[in-house]
Amino acid sequence: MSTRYHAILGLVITALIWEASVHLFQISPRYLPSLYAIYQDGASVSTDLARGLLRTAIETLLGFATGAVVGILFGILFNYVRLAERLLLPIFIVSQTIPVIAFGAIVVIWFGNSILSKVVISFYLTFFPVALSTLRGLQSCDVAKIDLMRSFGASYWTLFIKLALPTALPAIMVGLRVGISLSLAGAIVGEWFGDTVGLGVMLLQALFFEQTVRVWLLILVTGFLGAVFYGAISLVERKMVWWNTN
Amino acid sequence: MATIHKLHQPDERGQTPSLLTLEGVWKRFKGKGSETVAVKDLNLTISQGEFVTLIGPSGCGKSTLFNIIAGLTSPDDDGVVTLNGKAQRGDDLLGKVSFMPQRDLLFAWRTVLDNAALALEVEGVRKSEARKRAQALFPEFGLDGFQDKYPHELSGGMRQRVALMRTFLFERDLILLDEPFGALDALTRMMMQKWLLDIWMRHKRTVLFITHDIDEAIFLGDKVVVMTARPGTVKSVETISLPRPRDTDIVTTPEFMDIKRRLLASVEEESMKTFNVAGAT
Amino acid sequence: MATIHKLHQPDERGQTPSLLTLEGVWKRFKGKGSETVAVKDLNLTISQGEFVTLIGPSGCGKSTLFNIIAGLTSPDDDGVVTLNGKAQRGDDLLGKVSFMPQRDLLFAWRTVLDNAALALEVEGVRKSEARKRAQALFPEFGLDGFQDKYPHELSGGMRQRVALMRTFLFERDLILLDEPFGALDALTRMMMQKWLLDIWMRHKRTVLFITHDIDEAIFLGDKVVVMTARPGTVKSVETISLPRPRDTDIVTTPEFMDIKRRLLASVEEESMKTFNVAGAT
Amino acid sequence: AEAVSVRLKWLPQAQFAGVYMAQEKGFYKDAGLDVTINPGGPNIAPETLVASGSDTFGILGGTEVILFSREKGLPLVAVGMLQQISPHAFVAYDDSGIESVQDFKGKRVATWFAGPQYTLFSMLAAEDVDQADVDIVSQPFSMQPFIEKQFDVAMVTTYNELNVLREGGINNIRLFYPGDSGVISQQDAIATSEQMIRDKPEVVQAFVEATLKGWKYAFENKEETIDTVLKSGTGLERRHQELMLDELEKLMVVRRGKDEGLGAIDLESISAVQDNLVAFEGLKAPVDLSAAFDTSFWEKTPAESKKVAE
Amino acid sequence: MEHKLSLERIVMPIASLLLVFAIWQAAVIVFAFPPYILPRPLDILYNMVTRFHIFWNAALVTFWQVIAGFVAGSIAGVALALVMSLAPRLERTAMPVVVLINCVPPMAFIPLALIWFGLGPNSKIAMAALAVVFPVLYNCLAGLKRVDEGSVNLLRSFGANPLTVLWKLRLPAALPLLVTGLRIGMTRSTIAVIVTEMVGAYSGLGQIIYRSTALLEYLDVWSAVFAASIGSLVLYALLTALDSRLVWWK
Ligand SMILES: Nc1ncnc2c1ncn2[C@@H]1O[C@H](COP(=O)(O)OP(=O)(O)OP(=O)(O)O)[C@@H](O)[C@H]1O
Ligand SMILES: Nc1ncnc2c1ncn2[C@@H]1O[C@H](COP(=O)(O)OP(=O)(O)OP(=O)(O)O)[C@@H](O)[C@H]1O
Ligand SMILES: Cc1ncc(C[n+]2csc(CCO)c2C)c(N)n1
Ligand SMILES: [Mg+2]
Ligand SMILES: [Mg+2]
Repeated sequence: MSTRYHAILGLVITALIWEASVHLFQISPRYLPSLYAIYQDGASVSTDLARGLLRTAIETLLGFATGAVVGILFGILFNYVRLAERLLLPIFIVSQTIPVIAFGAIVVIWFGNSILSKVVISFYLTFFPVALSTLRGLQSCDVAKIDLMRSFGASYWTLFIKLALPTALPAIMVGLRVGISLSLAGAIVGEWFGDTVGLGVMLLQALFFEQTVRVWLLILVTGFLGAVFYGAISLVERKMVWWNTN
Repeated sequence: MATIHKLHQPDERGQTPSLLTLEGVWKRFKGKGSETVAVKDLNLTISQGEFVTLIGPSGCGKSTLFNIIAGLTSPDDDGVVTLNGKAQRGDDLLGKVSFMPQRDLLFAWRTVLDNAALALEVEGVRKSEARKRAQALFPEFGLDGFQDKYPHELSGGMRQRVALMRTFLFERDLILLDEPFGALDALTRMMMQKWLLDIWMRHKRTVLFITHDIDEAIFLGDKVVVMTARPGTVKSVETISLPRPRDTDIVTTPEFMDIKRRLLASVEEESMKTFNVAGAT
Repeated sequence: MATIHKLHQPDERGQTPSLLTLEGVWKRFKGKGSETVAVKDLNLTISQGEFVTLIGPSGCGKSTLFNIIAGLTSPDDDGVVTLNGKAQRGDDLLGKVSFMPQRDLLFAWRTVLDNAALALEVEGVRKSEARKRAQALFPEFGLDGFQDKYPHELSGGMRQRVALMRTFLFERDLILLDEPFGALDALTRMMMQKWLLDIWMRHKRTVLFITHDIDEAIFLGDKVVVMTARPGTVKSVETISLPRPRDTDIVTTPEFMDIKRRLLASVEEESMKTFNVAGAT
Repeated sequence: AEAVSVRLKWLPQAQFAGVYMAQEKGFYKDAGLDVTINPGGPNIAPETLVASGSDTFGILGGTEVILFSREKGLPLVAVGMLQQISPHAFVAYDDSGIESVQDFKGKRVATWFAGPQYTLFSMLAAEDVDQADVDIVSQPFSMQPFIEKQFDVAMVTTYNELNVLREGGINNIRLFYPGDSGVISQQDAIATSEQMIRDKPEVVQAFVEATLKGWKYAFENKEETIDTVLKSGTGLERRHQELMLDELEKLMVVRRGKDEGLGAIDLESISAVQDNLVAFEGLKAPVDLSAAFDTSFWEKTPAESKKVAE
Repeated sequence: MEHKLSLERIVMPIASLLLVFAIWQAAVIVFAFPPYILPRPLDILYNMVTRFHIFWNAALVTFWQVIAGFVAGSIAGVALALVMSLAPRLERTAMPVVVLINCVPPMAFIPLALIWFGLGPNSKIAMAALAVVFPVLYNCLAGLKRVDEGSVNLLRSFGANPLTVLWKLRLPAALPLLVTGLRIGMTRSTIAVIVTEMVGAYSGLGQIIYRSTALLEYLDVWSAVFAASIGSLVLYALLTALDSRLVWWK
C-alpha cells in the first residue's frame, strides 16, 4: 500500500525538480527539455508511439521469457554438472563481452528481418545474468539442509525441487530483475538493425535527426515500459518468495 | 503404513542380531595447516531393537559419528560400517536411517505442517496423505493450532518438536536423535520421553540417542555409551538393567543413583580434558 | 575495564533498588487472520544484583519477554518497562543489557576469536584490544586452540560457548541468557554454572536466566519465576533462600528437593495446557 | 510477381523517396515485382546484406563504397547512381576566419571516417593543401560539437545536417563544396549482386526502371511524396523532409541527371575518385570498373521513365 | 588437491574456447562462408598479430575508460545501495526512478552523454559507470537485505547503530551477491564504452569497429571485437579471483 504511495511520490518529486530546474536555470532544450514540451511532442506522434510501444513490448517479453527459461536451466546445469560449468560458462562470459551492435549484418543474415532477430538479441542479453544469479542462488544452499534431505533418501530431483530451488528463488528473482531491463535494451538494439516499427526505430530516427525532445520522449516511454515489466516481476516475486520479505 | 520395515524379529538361533556395527572408524577434518581428529578408532555394536544412549563431552565427536551412521559424512577409509550384516560404502546408508540433526533445519518457505510432512513427501507419499499423517501427531506434540504457521513464528522448543515430528514420520528401523529434547521444558520433555519409549516398545525400532542429560540417558537407555574427549572414541558402555516399563520415579531409586554416579564420574573425567585450566574456579 | 557500570550499590535507605520493572506488559503477534498473544499482562520486578531464573513451558513467551527487555521487540502500548527508575520507550533499551539469544547466531565469515570479540568491537574497542580480551577467556570456556577456526568447524556445544563468551565480553549490569547451557554436557554445564555464579558474585551483575532445567533454575537463582502457558504471564515467584556459595551437593538436600517438587508441579500444570490430549500416553 | 527486397542505406526518409513512391504508386507491382523495403541502421553494412543475397537490391553508399566492396571481393554491381554530385560539404562559422579550403591549415577539421574522409582528402589535394597541416578528427553523427565550437570545420550532408543546423537557428556559417574544388563523388548507388544480373537480368531491369520512375514521380509530386514518406510511422518531421526532398532534387537532377535522366552512372568521375583513393592508399589497387558498374540497365530504361519534367 | 583445482580452472576454459575456435574454423572452411559473412579465426588472429600496435593502442584507450567507469559506477552503486538500505523510505521513493532510468536502454543516453561530457573519454567513462551502477545496486541491495533478522537484533542489542550493523553484518553477508553484480557490470561496461566510441570518439576499439564496418574491413572489425573480449575477460578473471578472496568462508 504505502510502497505504491512512495513510488508515486518519488516520481512526482523527480518531475517537479526536473520542471523547476528547466525553468529556473533556463536550460536549453538541447540539454534538457521541459516535461510539457515532451508531452506535446508525444501527443503529436501518439499513434506511431502506441504502435512502437506495442511492438517493442512484444519483442521484449518474448526475448525475456526465452532468456529467463534458458538462463535458469543453464544456472541449474552449471550447479549440478561441473564439467558443463567449466566448459560452457567461459563461453557464455565471452559471449557477453561481444558488442552485438557491431554485427548488425550478421544478425540480419542469420535471423532475417523478422521479429526473431530482436527476440534473439534480447534473449542473448537476458540469459546470462539470469544464469549467473541462478547458479549463485543454488550455491547458497545450506549444506546441513542438503544433508538432511539426503538422509531421507531424497533423489537429486527431489532435493532440487524441495530445497535447492526455493533457496535459490530470491537470487533468481534478482537475476530476472536485472534481465528484464537488458531484455528491453536488447529489443531496442535489435530494432536498430533495419526495422520499420518500434520504439528503437523511433529512437534512432530522433538520435540522428538530433530531435532532443523526441529523444527524451522515447527515453521516458521506454523507461515507463521497463518499469511496468519490472513492477510485474516484483509482484511475482512477492507472491513467490513471501518468506524472504520479513 | 507400508513403509514400516519389519526386520526386528530375533534370528533363527533366537539371538538378537546386531543391526549396526562400527569397527575401527576414523574421521579427520583437514583445515589449512591443522588437522582435527573428530572420531578415532571407534568400535560400536548396536543390536536390533536396542535403545542406546550416547553421552560425552561437548565437541567430542558425537554429531560427527551420527553423520557417519546416517551416511552423510563418509568416514576415513580405515574403518568398516556394517548395517544388517552388509558393509556400507559411500552413500549406501542414505535413506536407511531416520535422522534428526542437532539444529532444527526447518524450511522457511514451508508451513509447520508441511515441514513435518517433508520426509514423507520425499519418500513419495502423496501430499494429502503425508499431511494427514503429520496432522495426526500435532496434538501429541503439543503443537495443535500451529499447523499453518511458518517456522519464524515458533519458539525454539516448538521448532525442535517440529523437527522431531518430521523424523518420526520417516519410519526406519534405526532412529538417530541428536539432542532432540534439548530445548524442552521439564514436562514436555518427560512427555516426549515417555512417548518415545512407547513408540520404541510397540514397534521395536532401534534408537541411538545423543543427550547431555545423564538422567535422560539412563532413564531411556538399554545401554549408555560414554565417549572420550576429542578425538572421540568409546570410553565405556554401561548396560542399564533397570526393569521396563520405567516410571518417572525410577530416578530416585538407589540403583539409578548408583549408575548415575558412575557415569557422572566417567564423563567428568573426560570433560576435564577439554579445559586447559583443569579444575578452574 | 572502563565499561563496567557501577550502579549496584544499595540506595541510601539501605534497600536494594529495583533495576528493572515490567508492569502490565503485553505482546501480541498478528498473523494473517489469527492473532497470537505471546505475553499477557506481565508484571515483574528485578532488583539490583539479583539472579533471577525463568522457567515455563515451551512456547509460553520467554524468548519474547527477553526480546522486550533487550529492546529488540517493542511491547504493545499498554504496559510500562522501567530500567533504573526510568520508563523505557522504543529503542531506549538497546545497548543497555547484555543479551544471549537462544540461537547462537555466529557469523560465518568471522573466526571464532572474532565472533567472540564482536560485541567489544561494536562498542568501539580497538580490534587488537578486543581480541586480546576475548583471547583471555578461551581456556576458561574450553575452547583453547579453536581461536582461528570458523563456526562451521565447531560442534553445537562449542558454538554455544562462543556465543556465551561474546555475551560476557559485553559487560552490562543486566545480563539476559536464553538457555545458555542447553547444548552442554553435564560437566561443562556444571563448570559454566559455577563460573557464572562466580562472575555474578564478584561483579554483582544482575542476571535473568531462562532454563528448562529446574535443578539449574534452583541452583543458580535468588528467585525462580514460573511462567504460565501461552499467553505467558507470571504464574508464581519462588524465592530461593538456600545459602550461598552453593555447592553441587546442594541438589540432594531436602530443602532443595522440596522446592523442586513444588516448582515441578507448577510447571507441569502449565505444560499440560499446551497439550490437547491432556495426560497423553 | 517476383518477390524481392531492397535494403536502404539508412532509415526511412525523403532520401529514399523514389523507392517509397514506386511502391506507393504501384510501379513495382506493374513491373511484376513484389518489393519489401528494408531500412538500414547504424553498423548494419547494407553492402554485406546485398552481396550475401540476404537482400536483392540496395540503395547503398556511393562511389567509394562500391569500390571498396569490389576490392574486398563482394560480388556487388552498381546499376544506377542517384546523387550526381557529392552531398557532402564543409561548414565553418563566418567569424572563424576560414574563407577558403586553404584556411583549413592549422585548424581542427572533422569528417566522418566511414568513407567521406576521402572526399576531404581529395579536396585538400586538389587545393594543394598538405593533409599533415590539418588537424583531421573523427566526427560523430551529431552537430553538437560543431555548435559548441569543438571543431573549426565540420562535415555535413546538404540534405540533412545542414538543415539541422539551420533549423537550430545557426545561419552564420560558410559552406565549402567539394564540387567547387573539382571533386565529384556520386552517391547512393542502386546496386545488386552479380548473381542477380546473371540469373535474372529482367528483374534487375524492372527494378531499376520502376525505381527511377518512382523518383521522377516524387520530384513531380512533392506534396504527395512527403505524405507518403511520413506514413513510414517513425515520427518524421514534415518540414525537415520537405527540405530534404528539395535538396535531393538539386543533387539528382543535375549534370547528366538533368540532361539524360535520373540515375546516370558517371564513369569518368568515378575513375577520378578511384585514382584519388589509390593515391591516398584507401584502395590498394584499382578495381575493374566495368565489373563494378553496369550501365546497361540504366541505358535500357526509357527516357520517359527517368527524365524529370522541366 | 588445491593445485589441481586451480589448474582445472585455467585449463578447462581455455580448452573449451579452443574447441569453439576449431569448430568455427572448420565450419567456415566446410560451408565456404565468404569473409564478409564470417571470417576464419586464424585469419583474424593473424591480422591481430600483424597489426598489433593498432589494436593495442586502441585497447589501452578503451580499457582505461572501462576501468575508470567501472570503478566509478561500482562505487556509486554500492554507495546508493548502502544509503538505501539505511533509509528504507528513501529506497521506496527513489527506487521507481532508479528502475525507470535503468530500463532505458543505455544506448539512448549515448547522444546525451556526448552532449554533456563531450567527445573525449569523459562520455565513455560516464556510460561505463551507468552500465555498472544498476546491476551493482540491485545485487548489493538484495544482499544487504537478505540477512537474518536474529543477527541484526543481536548487533542491535550490543547497541550497534545501523551503520555498524551495515559494516559488521550486512556488507559481509552481501559480498557474494555484490560480486555477482560486479561481474555482470564488468561485461556491460566494456560494451557501453565500445558502443559509445562507435557513435562518437577520437580513438578506441569502438572507433575501429565503426570505421572498419563502413569500410568493409571485416578482419579489423573482428580483431577489434576480439581485443575487446580479451580485455573484458582479463578484467572478469580478476574479479573472479577477487570473489574467492572476498567470499573465502563458503
Ligand atoms: N515473530 C513471531 N510471529 C508470530 N508469532 C510468534 C513470533 N515469535 C514468537 N511467536 C509466538 O509467540 C509464542 C511465544 O514464543 P517464545 O519464542 O517467546 O516462546 P519461548 O517461551 O521462548 O519458548 P521455548 O522455550 O520453546 O523457546 C509462541 O507461541 C510463538 O509461536
Ligand atoms: N566441518 C568440520 N570441519 C572441521 N572440523 C570439524 C567439522 N565438523 C566438526 N569438526 C570438529 O570435530 C569435532 C567434533 O565435532 P562434533 O560436532 O561431532 O561434536 P559433538 O560431540 O557433537 O559436540 P556437541 O555436544 O557440542 O554438539 C569438534 O572438535 C569440531 O571442531
Ligand atoms: C552510423 C550512421 N549514422 C548516420 C547515418 C546517416 N548519414 C549521415 S551522413 C550520411 C551520408 C554518408 O554518406 C548518412 C547516410 C549513416 N549512414 N550511418
Ligand atoms: Mg553435536
Ligand atoms: Mg525460547
